[in-house]
Amino acid sequence: MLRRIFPMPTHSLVLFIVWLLLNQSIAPGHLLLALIFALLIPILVGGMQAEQPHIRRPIKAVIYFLRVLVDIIVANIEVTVQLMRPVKYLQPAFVAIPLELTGDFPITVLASTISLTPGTLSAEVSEDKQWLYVHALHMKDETTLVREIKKRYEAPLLEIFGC
Amino acid sequence: MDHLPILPILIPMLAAVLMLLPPVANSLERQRVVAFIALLGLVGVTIELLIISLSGSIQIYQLGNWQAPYGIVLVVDRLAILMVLLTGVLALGALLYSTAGDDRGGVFFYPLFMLQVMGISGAFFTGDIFNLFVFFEVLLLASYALLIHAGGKQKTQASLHYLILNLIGSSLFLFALGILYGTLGTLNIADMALKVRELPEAEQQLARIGGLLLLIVFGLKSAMFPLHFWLTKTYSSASAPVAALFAIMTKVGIYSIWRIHTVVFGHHAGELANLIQPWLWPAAILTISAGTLGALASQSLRQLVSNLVIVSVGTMLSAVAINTVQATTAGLYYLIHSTLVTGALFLLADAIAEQRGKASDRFVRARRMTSSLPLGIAFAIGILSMTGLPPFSGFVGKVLVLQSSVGAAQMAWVWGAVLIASLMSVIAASRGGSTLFWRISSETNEKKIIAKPKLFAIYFLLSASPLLVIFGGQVSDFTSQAALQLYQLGVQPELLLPTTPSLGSPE
Amino acid sequence: MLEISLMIATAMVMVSLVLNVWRLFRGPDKPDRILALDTMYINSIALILLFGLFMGTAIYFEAALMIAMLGFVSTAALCKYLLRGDIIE
Amino acid sequence: MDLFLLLVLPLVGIVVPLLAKSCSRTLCAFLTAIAPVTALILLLTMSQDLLDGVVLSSSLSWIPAMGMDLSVRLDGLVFLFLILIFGIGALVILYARYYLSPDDSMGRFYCYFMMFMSAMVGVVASGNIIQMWFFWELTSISSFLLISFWSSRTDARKGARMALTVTGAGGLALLAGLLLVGQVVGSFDLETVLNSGDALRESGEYPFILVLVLLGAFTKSAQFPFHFWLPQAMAAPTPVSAYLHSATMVKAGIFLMARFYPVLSGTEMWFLIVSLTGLCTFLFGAYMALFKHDLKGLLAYSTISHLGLITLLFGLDTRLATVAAIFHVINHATFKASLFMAAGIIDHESGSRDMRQLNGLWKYMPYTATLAIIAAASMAGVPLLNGFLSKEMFFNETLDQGSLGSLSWVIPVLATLGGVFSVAYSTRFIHDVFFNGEPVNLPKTPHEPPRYMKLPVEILVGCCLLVGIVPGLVVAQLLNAASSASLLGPVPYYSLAIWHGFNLPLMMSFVAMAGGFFVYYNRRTLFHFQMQFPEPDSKVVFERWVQRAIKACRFGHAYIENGSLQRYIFLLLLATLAVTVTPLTALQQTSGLKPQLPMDAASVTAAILLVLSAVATVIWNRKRLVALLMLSVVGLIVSIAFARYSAPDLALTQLAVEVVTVILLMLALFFLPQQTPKESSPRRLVRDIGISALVGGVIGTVNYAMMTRPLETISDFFVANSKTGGGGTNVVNVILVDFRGFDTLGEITVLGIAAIAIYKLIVGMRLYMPSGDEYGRHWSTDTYPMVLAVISQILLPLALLVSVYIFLRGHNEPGGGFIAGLITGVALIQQYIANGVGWMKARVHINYQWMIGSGLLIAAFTGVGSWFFDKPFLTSWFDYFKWPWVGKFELASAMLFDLGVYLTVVGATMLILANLGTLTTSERPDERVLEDQ
Amino acid sequence: MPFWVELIGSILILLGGFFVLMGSIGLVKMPDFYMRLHTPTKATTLGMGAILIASMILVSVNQNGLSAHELLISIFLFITAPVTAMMMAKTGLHYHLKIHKGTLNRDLADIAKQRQPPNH
Amino acid sequence: MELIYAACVGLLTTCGIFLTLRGRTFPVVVGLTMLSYAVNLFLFSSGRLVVNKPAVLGQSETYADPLPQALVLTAIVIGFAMTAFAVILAMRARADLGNDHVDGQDFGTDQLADKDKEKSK
Ligand code: NA
Ligand code: NA
Repeated sequence: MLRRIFPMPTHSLVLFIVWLLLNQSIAPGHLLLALIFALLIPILVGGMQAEQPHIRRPIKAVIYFLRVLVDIIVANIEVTVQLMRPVKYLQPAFVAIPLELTGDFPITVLASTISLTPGTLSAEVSEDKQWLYVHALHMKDETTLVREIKKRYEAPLLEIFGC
Repeated sequence: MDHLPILPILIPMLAAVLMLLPPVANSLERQRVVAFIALLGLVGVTIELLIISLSGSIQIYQLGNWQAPYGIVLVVDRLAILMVLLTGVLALGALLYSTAGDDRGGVFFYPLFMLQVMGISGAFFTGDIFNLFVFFEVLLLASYALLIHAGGKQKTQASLHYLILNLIGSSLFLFALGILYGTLGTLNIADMALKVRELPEAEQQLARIGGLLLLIVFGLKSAMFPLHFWLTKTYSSASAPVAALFAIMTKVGIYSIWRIHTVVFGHHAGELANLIQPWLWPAAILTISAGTLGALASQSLRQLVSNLVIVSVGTMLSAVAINTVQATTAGLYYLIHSTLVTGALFLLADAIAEQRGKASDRFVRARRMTSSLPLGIAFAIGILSMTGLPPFSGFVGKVLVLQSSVGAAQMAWVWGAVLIASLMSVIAASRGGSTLFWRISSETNEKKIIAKPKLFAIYFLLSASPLLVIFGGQVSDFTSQAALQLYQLGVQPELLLPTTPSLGSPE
Repeated sequence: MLEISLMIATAMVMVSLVLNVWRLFRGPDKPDRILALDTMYINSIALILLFGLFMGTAIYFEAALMIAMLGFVSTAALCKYLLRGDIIE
Repeated sequence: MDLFLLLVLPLVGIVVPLLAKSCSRTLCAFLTAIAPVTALILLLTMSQDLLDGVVLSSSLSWIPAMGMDLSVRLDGLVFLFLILIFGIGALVILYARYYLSPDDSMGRFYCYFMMFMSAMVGVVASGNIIQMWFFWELTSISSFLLISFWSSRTDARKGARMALTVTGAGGLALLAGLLLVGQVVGSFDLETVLNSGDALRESGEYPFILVLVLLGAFTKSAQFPFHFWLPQAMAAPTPVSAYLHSATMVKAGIFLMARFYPVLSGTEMWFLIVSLTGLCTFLFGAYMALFKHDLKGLLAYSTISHLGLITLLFGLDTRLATVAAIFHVINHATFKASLFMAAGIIDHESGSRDMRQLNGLWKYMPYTATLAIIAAASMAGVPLLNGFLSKEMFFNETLDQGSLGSLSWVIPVLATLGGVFSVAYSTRFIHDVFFNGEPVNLPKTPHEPPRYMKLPVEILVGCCLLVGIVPGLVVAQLLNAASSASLLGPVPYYSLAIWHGFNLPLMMSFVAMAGGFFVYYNRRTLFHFQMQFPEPDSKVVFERWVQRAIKACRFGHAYIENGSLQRYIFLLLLATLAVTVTPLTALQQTSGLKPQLPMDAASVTAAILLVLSAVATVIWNRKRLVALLMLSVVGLIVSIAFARYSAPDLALTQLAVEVVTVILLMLALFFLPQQTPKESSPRRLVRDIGISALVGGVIGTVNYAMMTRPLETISDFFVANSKTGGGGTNVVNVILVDFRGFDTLGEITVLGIAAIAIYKLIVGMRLYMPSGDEYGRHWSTDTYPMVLAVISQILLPLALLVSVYIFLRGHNEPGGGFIAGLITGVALIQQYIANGVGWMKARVHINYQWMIGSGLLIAAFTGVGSWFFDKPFLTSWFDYFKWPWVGKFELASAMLFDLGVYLTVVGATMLILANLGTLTTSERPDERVLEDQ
Repeated sequence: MPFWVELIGSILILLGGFFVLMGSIGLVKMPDFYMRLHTPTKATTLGMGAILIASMILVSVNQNGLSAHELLISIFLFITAPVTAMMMAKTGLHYHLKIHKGTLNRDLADIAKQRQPPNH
Repeated sequence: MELIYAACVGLLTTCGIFLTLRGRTFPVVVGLTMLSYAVNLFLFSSGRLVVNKPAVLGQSETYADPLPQALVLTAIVIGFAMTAFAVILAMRARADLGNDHVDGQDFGTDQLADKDKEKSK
């Protein structure tokens, strides 16, 4: 029943929150409008969404999100330091990371995470979706980097999406 | 509450919108019917307005119930009514012609047709200068689209030139509006006229630039020399009903000069009085000359008619330049005549081209036309009118213009230009016409009689020409009343700023 | 204090924009220019937000949000153009 | 009313032959003739009054603005001309019945003929000079139709065109002259004009008036040097020649001189121009006529000569000369009409008009020959024939003037010389055709024509004889009345007696006779002499000149209008500069009194960036994508500038529009060359930079001058009434949807038109699709990058929510239907970019065309809605409501209007972009053929 | 406004400005496209984050109520920045852009461009 | 600041017009777009430059002139519609005429340049 009303519950929740954020108000009127749009818009755009795996472990997802946030801050400072030094101290590199994740959405999340955390940048996904090509700004050791990424980001994602 | 004034704008718009929606959208037949009903409605409403206007009153319609000069008003005076009525009649003729098959050349013909009519009506009725810009854009964009109707290289190329020139023109329009708002602080034409009179000296030159830029803009629309180059190609490549409807387009420019420059920058504008006249004189004469040159150089009927249009524009601009009630009377009469006859001639050129096979309307030997008699008579009427020879309407307009220029310093120029142009047009037209109708090749013709609606449309528009002579007294009387009213507005713009209660008033 | 830091930050953002434009002009390749433009979009958001803070108004928030949304679409379309020529296919 | 009947009858006659076309030829001719005959009878009923010098007139108001009344005015002069017009007209109708072959359309002929007759009646009977001109031009036009009656013949077409050109030109000059007359006199009424002779002669415009009016008269009457059209007009069927060139068309010019004689004559100028022109024409025509081998050619030149004679008489400017002129009008009309008819009979019955072939016809058609000989003798001025009388008066008048002082003898001598040649060519007409041996290779064996074909000739020749023998009985009264009408006063004493005793004029006649015979006898020597001056065919010469003029026009036209848009734009800019520079230089002080904003580093930097990017766009304009990127920066900075200067709505709109524009430009660029070729010469670049910089300079200066001047505007009203009257706090939005909602209605209409117009453009467009980029690099194979697709899908609902938010807040804060619509559009386009057309097509079932339609409909109906509250179109309504729990909220009709805006914008954006995108796919739009049902 | 709020705000703003500037410096300074790609996308996320948080704090205190809509911009940037970066990287690969000479595994660029698995 | 603003408007006009004088459709369209930026800025400034007084009631004491803003909004939208049509017409011209010259003819060089050359010969 809930599925019928909310074909995309996550979306609906996000929309509800975003509406309140946009209007900076939790007045009853806005709560009502938020509810209406949280209901209506998913129905409108429902057709325009490809089927994606659902988040199985929401708590883990939140933890993952916070970890990435911290990583962004920490690594950003690192990169800023690197930036200030002459370029010759940098060791850029291309790396191929084998993927265990499946599904477009999880891979996208992983790729985005890698890009958001400083020092690495997802460049391409192989056609078979088994490999993620990453460009690193300063790579000390290839295997460490690959392992780090797989452990720190891919593993939790595997859990979150349960695949 | 009397809502008549908004109808000539609303009717074509709603008709067009209906044509975009089912069930009308799906059938050409239904679109034709809707278009006819709409145009008949338009003409009917305008006649009603005309009858009301005979009492001498000017109807002012305050859109959104906002008092002028704050809101947009429609100013329905004799001049505006005359122009809209003319548009309606012309459009009826073009529409009639297009039902014989020209409407099948591409999608959205009728919606665009009606939207162009809407734009034209709006431009004629509005009393607000920015709203005038908006309606200019409506009618221009519709005309760009109609121009490419039925496709073909020539059309594409012509519309490219037409479009780009007009886009630059629109930019100049906005510059001018910026200057005028930036110095006068208002957009209502009547209010502008009042503000111009008390303009401090420091800002007069700015307003002058604004007014002169508007002359360029309107000059471009009306095909004034040296801004007329778009016309020949545009008119001669457009499909017949479109070209016929375009006959009113140049008049929009001339009308706007009357509306803006007579009322705002007219005799009573103090330092800025008659600011365009020094430029308009040579421009008008040169326009006539350029059109004459083009007429003699023409190699096809469409080109010839296009160039005769340029000549007629020059003649009307002379009337504008003379800038008296008498001249405006003459100019208006000439305008009515030239619009309807030009429209008919473009339709006729197409009908002739259709009958002559590969030779089309070019002045070369070709097979005999099957319907040469009715077309020949129509040709004679149309060409005599356009070249200003009796017994059809052209000579009345011409003589009126000549008479009104008596006493002006530039009289000799006007007379020389108009009369020589008339002679040259006669030479060009007699050569063209005798080739079209009399230089017959031995090639056998397909027995293809002209479609009835087409012939009817041609004669419908052409009938205006003798009627304008027969009822010349009444028509010139009306145009003189319209001119009088226009100049009256130049004297007392406050007539257009009624103080009827509105929702609020400025503190 | 806040005002001074806002001014300094604004100056930094303006310098950033100048650098972005430099990269945009310099290239050397089209992707570099797209990158520079994208960065300009983001830096403009910063500029508008700082301006809003400076003026003490939230009225420019939507402008910043719009740049964020539209800048993304624009950059994506430009990349697609370079990759595929045809951006809608 | 009877007077108008004279005008109306021939007009009705135009229709008769068209209706009677299917009747027998005789009946057709008979029915056609009813009108002129009736008119003639009607006229004769008035003869008593007219001969007594009474002026009959009647007028109706027609176009007062132009001074043109419908006015008929009859006096003796008009009476004379009307008799000629109706009388000879009726005879020609009869004659034409036999002349025209069964192949010729009789209905058409008579129709043109009656048209001409009506025009001619109008000219002479007008009581208003504008009306006179009206009919004057009609004679030119109808004669064009008559001359080109055999339209398939080149010479007929060319002759007709030439006649029209020359007489048309004269007509326009006449118009100018008559308008000046009206200007001086203050009325176009003929009566008034005729009574204003002194005023006219004394006015400063007199020289212009005289020259212009005479130009009209001379071109019409084929006076030298405008004579050349007349011989070419002989291509017309002979009845036409008989009518036009004896009694009517060419006499219109004479009529004009006779009519305006009292107001224009009596000056040195008149004498010089008119008499010299007449004299030249008289001599030239007479001389040339002798050498024409074509029978009609001879008659044509003889006509020119006689018209010259009449003109000369008017020019001599004595009252008696005028009487002589009018008398000769009558005589010339009768003998020349009969001669043309005779020539036509000869042509008709022998198949040739060449006098080198025609010989000895006396034997074959003695009766016709007799008639022709009498007429020709009259032309030569043989006594007992009417020609003799007027020629005698002519000689007398040439002797009677002294305006040339001691050189006055020249005129009678030259007149006699002209007489010599008149006799010579008349003799040739008689001798060379009817005698002079046997016919040479005639196509037909000549014989007498049908009985009634001769009748008109008989009548006319009878008139020649009657007038010649008993002038006092037949013509005196008429001549008297006509002369007094022309002179506008008493007619001087003159005698119409045949015998005046041996006097100088008689001597001159005798010399002319003898000389004529002598010249004719020695014609071969003269022909030989004349052969040395081969006369160019005026048709060819004229045509060549016209061709040359046309070629020159084509060249000039092609030179000015060379099809180059760049030139047209250049001229447009030049015109703009021309009108703006003068007032700008007159601007005393560029900066005004308004306090200016202080400069700040950030704004200056932004300005520098703007300048740099704009210049970069220009510099890199040939690398198109790069130019596009630079343009984006310009757009971005412009929107930031809007934000900076207190226009958040503008900033939002500008941003959204810019992104959509860039996408659009990219879509188009795919099909266009990626680079612009380098094709501007350095000179052109300098020119372009120059003019652009000038225009930019003007705009910049004006902008600065404007911004630094204080301004009071109407805007306080909007601020004051936005909340109370429009129900919103965002004044800009309230202006858009309420105060100036009508603009917005127009604006979304424009958007809707753009959408359907673009759809119209792309329907059926076939484009070359490049397989790789400009460097030959193949396109990436990753059509829809996965990450982009996923993220775009996620963002769609968010974007829609934002657009709803922007829409709803618009009335009170920056935003509104337009921006919301663009956000929705962009979000949808993003889906097309990321996921593809096919994917979207399977999932979205929106008809964008209907969306536009309903958007416009909603907006328009919101406006119409106010009618039900008896308020003008687009009057807004709003109110505040309070619901429990939800709280207070506002509802406004402006929101509905804005919804229309929103729908139109979304529909338009999508109709454009989505359809454009589909051009390269299997979902491409195709011409939907709407058929009639 | 309490001093500490102003202080935190100022620091965040300066930090934000600094990161934004660093990103743009990197854009100018880095020797190849891929290295340039790192700097702005990263620095701006953090720089923008700092400014947005500053804005949230300052506006909230100023208007005596939570101002959180700046979060939306952050969320938006966090979602889109990686995607645009990846699209640009793809474009760079497609264009065979010059790779800095010291880069390791340069051959991977070609393979990545063809979206094939690495051959080892 | 007004001086710099006006200078920018003038320069944008110059650049826009220069581009519209080019011989190919694409630069012309780019030029028209740039010209419309200049126009919008110009029209906007007819209400004079005001900092931080957007015409949203309740935000400040006095307000920037809202009317030019509304006009510019309309002008932007209309300009967009026109540009869109121009772009597509340029495409159509390429499709119909086979090249992207504004005169539909591939001259290779400007006619004027050609004529110059002829004269120099
Ligand atoms: Na596509
Ligand atoms: Na002979």
